Amino acid sequence: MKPESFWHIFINASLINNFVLAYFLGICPFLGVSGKKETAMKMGGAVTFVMVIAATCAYGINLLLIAVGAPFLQLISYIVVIASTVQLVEMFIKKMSPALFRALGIFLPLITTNCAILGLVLFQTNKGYGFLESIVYALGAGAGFTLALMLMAGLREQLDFAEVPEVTKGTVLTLLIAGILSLSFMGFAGLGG
Amino acid sequence: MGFFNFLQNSFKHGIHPAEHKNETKDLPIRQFPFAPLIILPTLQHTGIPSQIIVSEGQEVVRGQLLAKAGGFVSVPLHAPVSGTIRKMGYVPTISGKKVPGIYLESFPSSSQEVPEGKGIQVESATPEEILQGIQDAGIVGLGGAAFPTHVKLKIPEGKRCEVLIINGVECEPYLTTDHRVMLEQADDIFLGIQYLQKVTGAQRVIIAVEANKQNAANHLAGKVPREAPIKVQILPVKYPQGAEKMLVSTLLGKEVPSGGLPIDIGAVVINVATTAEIGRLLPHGQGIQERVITITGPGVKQKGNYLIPIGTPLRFVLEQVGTAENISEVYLGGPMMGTAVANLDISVTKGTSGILVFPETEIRRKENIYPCIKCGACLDACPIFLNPSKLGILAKAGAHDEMAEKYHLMDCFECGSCAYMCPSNIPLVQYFRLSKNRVRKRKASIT
Amino acid sequence: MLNKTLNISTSPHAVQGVSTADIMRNVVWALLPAAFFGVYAFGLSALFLLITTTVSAVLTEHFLCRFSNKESTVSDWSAVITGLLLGMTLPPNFPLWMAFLGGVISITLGKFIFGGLGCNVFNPALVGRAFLQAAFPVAITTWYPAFLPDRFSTYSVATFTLPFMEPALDGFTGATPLAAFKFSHQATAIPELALGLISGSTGETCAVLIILGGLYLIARNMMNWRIPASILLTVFAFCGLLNLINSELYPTPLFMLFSGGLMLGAVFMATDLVASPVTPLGNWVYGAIIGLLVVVIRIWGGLPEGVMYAVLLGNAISPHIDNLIKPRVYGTGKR
Amino acid sequence: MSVPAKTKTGFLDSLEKSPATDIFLKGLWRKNPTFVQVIGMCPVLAVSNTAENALAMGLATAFVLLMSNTLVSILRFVIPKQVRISCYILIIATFVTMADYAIQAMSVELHKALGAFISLIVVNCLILGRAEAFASKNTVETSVLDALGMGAGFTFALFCLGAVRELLGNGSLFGIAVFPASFQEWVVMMLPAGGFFTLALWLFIFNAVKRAKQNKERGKALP
Amino acid sequence: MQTMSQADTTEPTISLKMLKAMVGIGIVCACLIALTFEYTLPRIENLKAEALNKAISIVIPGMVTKKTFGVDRNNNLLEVNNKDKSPHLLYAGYDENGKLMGLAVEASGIGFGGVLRILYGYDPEKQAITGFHVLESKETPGLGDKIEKSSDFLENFRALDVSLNEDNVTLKHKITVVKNGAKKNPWEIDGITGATISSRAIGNILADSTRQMAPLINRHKSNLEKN
Amino acid sequence: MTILTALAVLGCLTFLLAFILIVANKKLQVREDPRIDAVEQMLPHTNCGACGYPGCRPFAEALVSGKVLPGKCSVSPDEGRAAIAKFLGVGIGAEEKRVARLACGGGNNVALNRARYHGIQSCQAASLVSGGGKGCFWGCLGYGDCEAVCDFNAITMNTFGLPVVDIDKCTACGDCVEACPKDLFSLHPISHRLWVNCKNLEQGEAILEECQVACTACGKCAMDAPDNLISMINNLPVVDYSKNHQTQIPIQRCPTGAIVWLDDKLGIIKGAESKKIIRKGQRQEGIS
Repeated sequence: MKPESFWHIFINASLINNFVLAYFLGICPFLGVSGKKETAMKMGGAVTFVMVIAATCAYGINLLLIAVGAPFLQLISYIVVIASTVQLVEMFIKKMSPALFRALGIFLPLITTNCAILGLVLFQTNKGYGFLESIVYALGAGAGFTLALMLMAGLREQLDFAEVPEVTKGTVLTLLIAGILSLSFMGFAGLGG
Repeated sequence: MGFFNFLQNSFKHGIHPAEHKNETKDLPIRQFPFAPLIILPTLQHTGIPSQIIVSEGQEVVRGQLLAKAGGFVSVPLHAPVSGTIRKMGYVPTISGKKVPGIYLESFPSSSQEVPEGKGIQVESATPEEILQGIQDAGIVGLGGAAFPTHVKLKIPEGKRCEVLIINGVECEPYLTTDHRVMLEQADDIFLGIQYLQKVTGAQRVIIAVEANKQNAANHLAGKVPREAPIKVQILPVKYPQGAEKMLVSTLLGKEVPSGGLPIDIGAVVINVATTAEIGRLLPHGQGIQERVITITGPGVKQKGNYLIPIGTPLRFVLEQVGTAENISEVYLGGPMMGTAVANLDISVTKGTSGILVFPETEIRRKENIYPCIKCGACLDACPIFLNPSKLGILAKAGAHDEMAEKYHLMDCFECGSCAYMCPSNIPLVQYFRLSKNRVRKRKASIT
Repeated sequence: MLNKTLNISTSPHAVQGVSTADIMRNVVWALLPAAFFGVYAFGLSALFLLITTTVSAVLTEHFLCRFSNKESTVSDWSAVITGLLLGMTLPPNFPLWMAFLGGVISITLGKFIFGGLGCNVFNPALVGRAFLQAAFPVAITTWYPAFLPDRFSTYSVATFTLPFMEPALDGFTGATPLAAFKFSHQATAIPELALGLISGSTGETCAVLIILGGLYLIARNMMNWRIPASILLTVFAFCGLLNLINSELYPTPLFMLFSGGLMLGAVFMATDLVASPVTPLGNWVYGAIIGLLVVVIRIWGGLPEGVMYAVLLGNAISPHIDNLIKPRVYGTGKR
Repeated sequence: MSVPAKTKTGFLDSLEKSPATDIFLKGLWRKNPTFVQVIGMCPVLAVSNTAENALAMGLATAFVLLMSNTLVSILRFVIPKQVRISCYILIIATFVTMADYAIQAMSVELHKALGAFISLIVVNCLILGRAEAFASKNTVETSVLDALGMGAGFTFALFCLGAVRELLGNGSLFGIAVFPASFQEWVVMMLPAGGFFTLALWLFIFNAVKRAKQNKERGKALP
Repeated sequence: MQTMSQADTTEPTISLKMLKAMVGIGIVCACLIALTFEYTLPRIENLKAEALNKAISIVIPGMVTKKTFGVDRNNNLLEVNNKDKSPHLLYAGYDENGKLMGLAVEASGIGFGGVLRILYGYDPEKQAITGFHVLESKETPGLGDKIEKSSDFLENFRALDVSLNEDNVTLKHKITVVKNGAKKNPWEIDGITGATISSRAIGNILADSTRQMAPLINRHKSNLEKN
Repeated sequence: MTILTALAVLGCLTFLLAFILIVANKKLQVREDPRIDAVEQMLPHTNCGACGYPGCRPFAEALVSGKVLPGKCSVSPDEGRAAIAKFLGVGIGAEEKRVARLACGGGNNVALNRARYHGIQSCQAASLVSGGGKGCFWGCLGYGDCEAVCDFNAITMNTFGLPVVDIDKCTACGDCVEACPKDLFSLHPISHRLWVNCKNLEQGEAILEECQVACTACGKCAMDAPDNLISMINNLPVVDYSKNHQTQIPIQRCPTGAIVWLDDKLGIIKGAESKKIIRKGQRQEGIS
């Protein structure tokens, strides 16, 4: 198999197959935390951060599981390790930098059960990415997630002042915008190929 | 959108409304008859109301002090006619609030002469005396804002006035009072400038006149006293060039800091009619009793520039000049920043620069308000570079605080350029006025 | 005489005469030359197509207003623009039932759900176009030859396909100048492109007429000239740079400017007042982003044309541009 | 499309008498996890491109939900409060892994179509949410009922989406052609955007029905 | 002080309880998973093998038995067991007489919507591609996935010429994709209208893969034919 | 073998996880008074600020810390306040229910409009345009800003364009007081029933041209009222509510009905001698 270039991995994860708009991963925070730009930015940052950490951990675990010969424990170990890592990170940040904790901390528990993280590590294992590739993939996915979240937040903030009809207010509108964004992102298809 | 704007040597942005000045600009100033009943509110200026010192039934002569200044930011009030104080009570004003005031019944057959007071001579008086004299004469900015002139002339500690700008721009459509004053009271103006120079210590004086008053500019330029550092400068016609900040930008190329005054960059701007009034009154120690007012508009029969006693009721004024049958709107001031009159029982005040009357047939009010299409016409019009489009959207949603904090709402001086340009007919100025009011109220309640 | 009830309102009491409906109506006038050229070049099919999209947009707008108990806003002409623009971006032999669907989607998804005129965050016509592109990718990339001799007496068989049925497409694919360049590296001559002697979408072929329409609007102060200027300049500069680096691989900037939907997109799509930033500097940035995206998608992307996606993405970014680039307020110091 | 919804409400209303059916129906209809609570959206959108995939996914989720709810309910006195989330995740992950292997053993094709989304059931907020909000506080029987109801509701919602998307996007239902061969497929329905649009459509219908019902009740209340 | 001492006395017991609960559940889970895995493993393997066989028999029609080969680091072809992993796997298909019918080769590349993995059949006798099967694709449904469905397109792969030069190292002609209806030579592929990128991607993948694999297979032809 | 591996791996993992959680449990416990949450749950969650705190949570904190008594929350029903008091073991600290009262009776059936206002339909906006065009400079403009601002739907505009306060729904949050540009609303204990229903500061009957129910400052109420209950200040009667004000005597001789008695059930009661206004429609728009 021809190895993909880092550039392509990044573009693919962030634009062409955007985690939110093409894979529907992380829809819950996408719907929930996309109301305000500031929170969206922080959430994006926190997710990207956790993604990189999770990708690193998952790479190690995968090696370990293959060595031990128990690939069937992949899922359960991933989720357990992600959950505990996030918790560790949370504790660590709280201790080291209270300011950072205030900025990112409230999102960390939310991220534990974010399918984007688990999806990332599962895809990364399925695709057989190496260590560096995994990191690039995580960065791309995080960037894509942040981009989608930010675009949505900007639009929603603007629509706060629009006369949105009652029947489409709320989730319906957000989903429809997400659909239009998803259509727009189709323009990136084939990029870097 | 504003594609051709940068060709002009003037402040940025702004608009070009139709001028409508031709009808009155060649009509000389005429004395207006005295109304049988004069109504004088004690708050004709910005600041603290004057304090009445006369009592009911008292007879007063023209020019007599009726009310003294209520504080530093206040001016006294003089009797515009000789007559009897009939009643004191609440009198209506253009702001829609009733304020304490005086009903003055004028003597039917009085010569209405003003007795001479203790004059202040420009050569001998100290700046402080002149300043006091200006306050005692009850002089306020006659351009429309009616801000006490002596407050403006009081140079704060540590600041220096380098240039004195005499504002003869008169950018409001229809109005020609300043135009006529410049043509007819040139001597008073130059005398006034001397007083002002002494008070402010300014080394340079610029008389700013818009190009549509070429004859006034020429007249003034011909009369400039020899070796006086006075320059008459002709400016391109543009609204709202008469606003202090815009005028300073046009002339000096500098911006007045947000929330600051022209003195912060070394300039003092005084209206040309105010200057003339200073030159006219101070040598005689008199108080202000009358002012020049342009009465015009499609609903007026005898258009013209009239010298009208302060306190003359609007109803009397309109009866004298005659109006069309179907009058619909009356404005005090020009069409851009003037106020619509709800009640003709209010009277002419020191700040009234014009009376505009429109019949029903001439009103082109656009009732059809479209949503904001974010065309940006307002941005290209706003002389202080606000974002009226965004401000309007926020105002509609009631986000007053956000408007003030993030979008400089409080810098808006309601010139109306945005609303003039808006193709969707959104009442932007009214929104801003409302929001400013709310913000001020909230700030006041916090402190 | 003075006993009448006066009317009071807030200042300013004078207004300049142009209303939003006037602007919208003039945009329609400005679009018409290019649309007529489309009809001239592609014949009856194009005429039917333009009528269908316009009618469907206007009807949808009308019924949605009725449905939500509002006064019909058809009279502000914005639905006409949307319908006409949508028709102009579709191939002339596009089946009418799909075009009708496109009009409905444009107004519903592109405008109504956001609250109607003034609230739409995307260009409605492009939302409809993007939906159609995703839904019927074959029909929308099947082009009809221009200047067929019998174009005014016959029409494409695809035009009157039954609703929901697959059209028997009689066009050909991959023959627009952009596709020809992308897949076969054949450049089309610039005069042909500029005059519209090529095949393509109904209203996008004649660049000259589109520019004329734009100039008319700019002269009447009804369009934001900064956006098209910025887009075209960016495309020209970026593509010129690439062409200088490798003229074999990358097309000439003029080819880029006059081919495909760039002219129509830059002049009439990206300038959708509501969905673009409002500040002058913001307009330049917005145009530059769209220009860059157009070149990137056209040259490196999988699709031959990217104007639609570039404009939609530009629309999505424009709230951020508005938020980040605010005009410097008078007296607040230089930034 | 709203017609079956209406008749169904009436039918369901008559059944809502016993507490057991009440719990079940709450999940299926009134508190439908997808249409009313709007949670667990990720698989709803991702694998609803055909009715078959949607149904399989729904059933898998329902299975995991049922098993984990049961186990959590059984163990509710054993698990300390501080570690409950971790324990729930462990339990859920176990059943998801089991479901994953079970589906693989049944059909490779189906497993390929569902892809990683089977594994992602672990992080479906619906399951963790029910474990936390219901199973950990209620008896085994009610927890089972709740899981059945929620599972059925979830499956129903997924099926609704899958059916519309497959019908328009492929002209078929469960792989059987519904429309004539010359039907023009709406490719967009198979794309991610189609998922967003279809879900929005269903939510819109639910909103509109709810609204109409409220208005009707208000109309009744007034006179 | 009082609360402190209370906390001191209760905490160890809580900690112990936590530990017990978690490890206990962990052990139960481990058992459940391991049992499921054990139980389903043979069936899954079977199904997978079946699917693979099916795919191979699509690209090598009439195949009866097969052998798996891998490419090692030195570009040698070795027979491998199912369990071993190798970056490149080849499957040699034989008829009932054990005669080599063709080879199924896995290849991948980047398509319109991401990575595209295919299995193609190669006939060393005819030096031609005999068919291909898409293993994994993210192409646009209804458009890009025509590469699997369009019979016109699949017709190209009846006998796509990949004959080698005399040196047995390089190909005579590179596989190229041409516009629909423009196919003239046996090494050209007729593109799909409207799915140009996807059909090109297939061509590119095949061209890349055959450039490497065709000489390799030819070199080890004898090795493969031994059955 | 598989089972053993699984056991080992998962055993280790869970052990590790449990360890982390135990550490977390020990190190990171936030000690916050749980009663705050409980009390907040019992509050009405309207965050109206009538209690003087910025919202329900800060009020709950203040309640728990004993700085304030539950009676301060005017929005809660009595049972709710009692429940909080019982929970915290404090007195209710009952305060008399207060309501917003309007000091204007000039609906469009009795008061004239001097000018027709065009623009944003809100009192605050209209009042900035020459006062809004109403003949009486002090009177209610009737665009219903108070109705719009009331979160409790306690204010409705009647057919004559005057706001009517539903005293059952009113929580005395003060939003209408702030919203009214003419300052016509004020908060009063519900027992204040003797009420001056006008804000006109002018003396004399001239005002009656503008509004038929205006106070003309005739002073009859002040004369009649026992115990100097009412004094005329600035041409308006002012009731001294610190005295016994449960009397209807002062309203009886009011010629215009500007001083009234507010009855919970019957609404506004005017004195016997006040003019009976029976006009049901809008008064003609006046001359200016």
